[in-house]
Amino acid sequence: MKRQVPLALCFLFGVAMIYTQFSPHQYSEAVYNEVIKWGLIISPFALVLAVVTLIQTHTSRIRFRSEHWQYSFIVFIGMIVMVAVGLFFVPNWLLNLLPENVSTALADVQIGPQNPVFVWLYDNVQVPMDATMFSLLAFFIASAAFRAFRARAFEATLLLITAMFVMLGNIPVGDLVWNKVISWLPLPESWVLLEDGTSRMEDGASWLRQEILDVPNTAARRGIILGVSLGVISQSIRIILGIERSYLGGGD
Amino acid sequence: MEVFGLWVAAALTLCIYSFLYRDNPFYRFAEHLFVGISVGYGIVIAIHQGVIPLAWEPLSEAFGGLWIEIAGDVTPESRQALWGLFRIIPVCIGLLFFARLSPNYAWLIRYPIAILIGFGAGAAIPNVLQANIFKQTQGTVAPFVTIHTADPASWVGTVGAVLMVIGVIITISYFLISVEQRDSFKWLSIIGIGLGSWGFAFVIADSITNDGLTATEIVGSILMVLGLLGTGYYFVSSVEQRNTFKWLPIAGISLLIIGFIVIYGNTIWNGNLTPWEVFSAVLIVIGVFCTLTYFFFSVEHRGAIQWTSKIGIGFLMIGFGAAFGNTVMGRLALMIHRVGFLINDWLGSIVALFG
Amino acid sequence: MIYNKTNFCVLACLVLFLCGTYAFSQEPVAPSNVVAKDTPNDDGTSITVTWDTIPEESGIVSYTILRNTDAGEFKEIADKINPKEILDKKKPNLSKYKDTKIVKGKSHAYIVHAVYIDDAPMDSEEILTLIGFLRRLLRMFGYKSEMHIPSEQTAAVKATGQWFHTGKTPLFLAMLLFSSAIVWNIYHARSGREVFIRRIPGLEAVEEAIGRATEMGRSILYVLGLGGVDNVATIASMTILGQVARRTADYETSLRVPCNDPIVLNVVREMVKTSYLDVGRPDAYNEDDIFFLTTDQFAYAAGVDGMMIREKPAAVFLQGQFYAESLLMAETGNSIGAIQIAGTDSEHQLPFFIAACDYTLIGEELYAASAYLSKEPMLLGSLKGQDWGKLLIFAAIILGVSLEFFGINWITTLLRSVS
Amino acid sequence: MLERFMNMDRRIIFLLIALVVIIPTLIPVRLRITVSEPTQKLYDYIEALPSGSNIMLAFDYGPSSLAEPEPMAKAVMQHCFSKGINVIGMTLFPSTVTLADKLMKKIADENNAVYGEDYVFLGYRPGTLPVILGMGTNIANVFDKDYQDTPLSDIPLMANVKNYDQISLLLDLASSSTTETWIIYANTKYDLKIAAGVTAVIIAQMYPYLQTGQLVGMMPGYLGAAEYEKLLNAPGDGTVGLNTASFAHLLIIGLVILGNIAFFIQRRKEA
Repeated sequence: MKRQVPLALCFLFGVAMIYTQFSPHQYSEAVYNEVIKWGLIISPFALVLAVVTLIQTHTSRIRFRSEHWQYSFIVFIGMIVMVAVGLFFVPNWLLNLLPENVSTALADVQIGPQNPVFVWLYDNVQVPMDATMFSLLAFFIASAAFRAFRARAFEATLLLITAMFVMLGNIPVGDLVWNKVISWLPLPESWVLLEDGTSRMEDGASWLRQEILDVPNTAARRGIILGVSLGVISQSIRIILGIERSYLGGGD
Repeated sequence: MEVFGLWVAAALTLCIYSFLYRDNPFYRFAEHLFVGISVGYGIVIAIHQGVIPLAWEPLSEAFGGLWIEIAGDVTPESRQALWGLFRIIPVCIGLLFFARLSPNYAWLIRYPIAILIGFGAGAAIPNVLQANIFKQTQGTVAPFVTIHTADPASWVGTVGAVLMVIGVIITISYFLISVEQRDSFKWLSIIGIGLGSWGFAFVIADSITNDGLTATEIVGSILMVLGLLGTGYYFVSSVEQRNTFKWLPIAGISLLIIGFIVIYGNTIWNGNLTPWEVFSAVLIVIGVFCTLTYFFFSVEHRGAIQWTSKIGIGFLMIGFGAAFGNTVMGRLALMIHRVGFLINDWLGSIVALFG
Repeated sequence: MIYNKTNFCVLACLVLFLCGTYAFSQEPVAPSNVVAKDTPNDDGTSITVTWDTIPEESGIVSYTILRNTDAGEFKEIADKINPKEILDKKKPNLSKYKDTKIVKGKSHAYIVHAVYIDDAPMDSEEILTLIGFLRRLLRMFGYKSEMHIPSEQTAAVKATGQWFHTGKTPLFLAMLLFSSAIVWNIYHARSGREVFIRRIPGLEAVEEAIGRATEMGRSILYVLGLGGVDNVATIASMTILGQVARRTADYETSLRVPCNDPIVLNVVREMVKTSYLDVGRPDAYNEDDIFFLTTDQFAYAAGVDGMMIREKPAAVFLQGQFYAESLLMAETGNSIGAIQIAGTDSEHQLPFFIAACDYTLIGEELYAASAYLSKEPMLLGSLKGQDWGKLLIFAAIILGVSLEFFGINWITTLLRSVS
Repeated sequence: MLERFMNMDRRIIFLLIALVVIIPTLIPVRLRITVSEPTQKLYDYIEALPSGSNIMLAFDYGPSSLAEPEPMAKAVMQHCFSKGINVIGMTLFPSTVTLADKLMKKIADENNAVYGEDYVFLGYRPGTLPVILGMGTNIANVFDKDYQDTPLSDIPLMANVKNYDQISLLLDLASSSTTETWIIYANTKYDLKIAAGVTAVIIAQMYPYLQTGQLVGMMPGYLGAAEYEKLLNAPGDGTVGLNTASFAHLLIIGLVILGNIAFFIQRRKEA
């Protein structure tokens, strides 16, 4: 019961998912859609685990007065307010009991994610913090570049030079500088100009950036993707066949 | 409310930016508030977009249908709704997550976990195989499809191609045999390489004779076959022998390339692709080959493999550099937007208030 | 004679009939070889009708399709079909129409109409004739005559669903082949034969990192990334964590693991506990050290960053699947001077780890590292199987490219048919 | 000295980055912008549309990456309103609905456009594929009502718009791979013309589609927005953003070069 049944369930659902992708028949399509819905129904419940463990972690912090335990209250406040607002609704029997003008006003308040208070919290608390956390990356990427981009070894130099060229190609200044330099250089006209009179060498910075992205970058990514995908498939096979069981955790 | 919201958002933005200086109570406040709010948001969305439409609504309809059935007024709709009763099963399985709360029955949560994992693994296999392996391999070969302008192969070419495919497969299967056993299977590699080279020769002969044989083509094809045989011989010779023949693979590969250029240089130069496009396509093939060699784990990286994987690292570094440089713009954009919010929207509103 | 629109129309119709044969300078053709078939490899909801493409030069404008149900009356189901849009991609001399609005369980027969319009140029002599003049007049008013040439009626067919998509046979075979390679290798590795794995730079640093944390009396922070428990990187990371935990249990170094996914949290607790049990130190295991932070990406990064600054761990492991938050954590870890060992298969985040961490396991190296450290036959065997897969990819690329130079495109056709 | 420069406190770099971003935001500086081909193509396409045509804007980005798509939306909508082209907005992202609605209203007010006549916002419906495919046959099947719950049949603008046939262009403002989905399903199947306005991180993915003509045009990140603004002769957020970003780029490049010079000098000293 503790090990065999989960392994069997895993096998069953895995094989069902594989088979239905090879079979266009309407019954297997129906099975496929139903399996997907099952997945969608089960996964939100996993949040139960999340919430329970979060509450446990923070109550124990408060109880043992660990460092900065006061902040745990803020976690609870944020969570409770958000849930209370988002799940707020007035049951019909209560609506019927209330005076008419109150009940119509209440019924007009949209429930769930459209609730104005919920939207306000989302717009003015969650989104700004999310966007600000994301934007911290601009600072970090600069300091990481300064520290890490030193021509210590051959590989580091390649990394550094490519990054510089791509950055120059991304801003208009890159092409401006390039075109200026080309116009200064004493190059023969037949090199610079095409037959129709346009410049062959214009906007070299953005051209170079594009070539780097298109050729060596594609090759390297492809190498990584191929290797990683083989790993993904082989692990999925191990999981379905019940060879890989680490997800069950230890114990019997 | 609008102005108040602006102030709240600005204050929280500044709280988080204060982390750049160092950890402080303002950042800690924002951090914990963020954790709480985001969990709360997750709960609300999961209930409203997952549980209610997928489980609650079909189930309540199904029970409604059941009620009608019991009352005896069967309609096609009520029959249809009864199917919703099946949703009880996933809901029950989902509820097993609550077993975590009891120390004795905590193992029950393995059921839903096993289902979710089997589901994910099953979905991954065909899709990853198709989208990542086949598509990426095809993408590497695809540019070469347009390179050829000559007529399709005759039977000579076809036989040659078959021999080449068989030869390559046999040679590869030789490499699958573990090192200790390789000596007794040496004949396999010789057959493989032999077949491959013969096939190669056939194919060249076919594609050349399509429009009559010229002297350069004969020279080129002899060079190519010699090069192939030389390189092949090096790889099947034993490790001790290899040291004396160190020059062989280099010479072999250069012969291959020279021969190739002698025959096809003209076609490629005047063909469907510009020389630059051919160069790019070849570079991608080399890059993929070398990078993938770097990810070869069951072979020691020595000799030729070491060099190949070194080039692979070079490609990886260029790729990483390009990704890094490209991301700078994206991240700066996020920051410029936040700074714009603080300066234009928030400070702007203060200025407007006083001015 | 009253000159109104009705009369004009009547006249126009008359003229049209009269000049029917004159109107079409090229001979209009009826669609030939019309065949209706159940669409292969579908769920039984469509029928495909094919016929020989009528060349553009014949002046064809569009097709109209008629259908009957269970030998009933023919009704129009589609009109004004542009002939260019329904050419078969592989064989342009075949036109193809897919009827997706069939009645389930009933049989259908089809008739295809080729539609022509009279707009052929007229020479000067023709204009002088009465009919030519009238046609000219009609055209000036925008009236164009349409002519439908029907095909023969097709045999009646019923649509059925297929249980196996034949177009996916190569994919299916490739899947079977690769699966058996993996299983065969795992079986071999389990039978006790040594499997060689090349040295992975960065893994030596694991010991060093743990040693340093012990000396300094500080903790080790292990971040598993954002992946769920079915993610390969996460599973590899958990395996590595199991090995790290054995060593921290030995040295009595505290190991802190903030989790992002509640299921991962649960599994990791079990795994670490087992590791501590295995080395005989169950007393040193503290369940609260492995805890849940939040599922939100940046809230999680904010939490981990805060922990790094406050607790100042001596070593930071960032192993698993990462998104944009990777750099937030790696840079903060760098700023507190911790030894950082990163590893991920998310290729977008690798540049940042390489820039900010001391050692980085690139892509598949992460999986190999878990096999290397744990020496588990299952992982070693499947790593070997993956290498076989790589050899096959090599073969496909080399053969595909070299055969393509000679104009033989089997490999490319095969690859394209699957992708 | 060298040593101190090379290991300088990261907070100095943070401060420099902040300054380089804040100063150009306060005092806009304008660099010359050359218009790249993909943006020019998009502009030309819209410029050639007759008055009264309809274009569709898909706001397919998450709230945390709105920095780049918003100026693009602004520039394109301004162009459309000035030419009398109607704009139909929608999104495939549930979290972007309120943002997109607000944004459209704001831009429309600036350009004196009237809701229901010059523009509408349809909102969000779950499921990416069913939405894209469903609108191909009939938009009202997917969006029976607009975001303000007005039935589509009551909106004057929508009276002449049944499906993709009446839509001259779909501009996908994207921060992930939604553009590819639009191309694969709406362009291939319904022949809907598609253009993209994407964030910097995914520009590289779009080039293959431009080459094949599956994309009519593209605005690459801030650069694209700035270029479009230049074509309209109405510098806005994109121009400011691009200029600001240029300074920050130059700062980073400069820092890296200085860091390397210091590194080489130090290594020579040690040797």
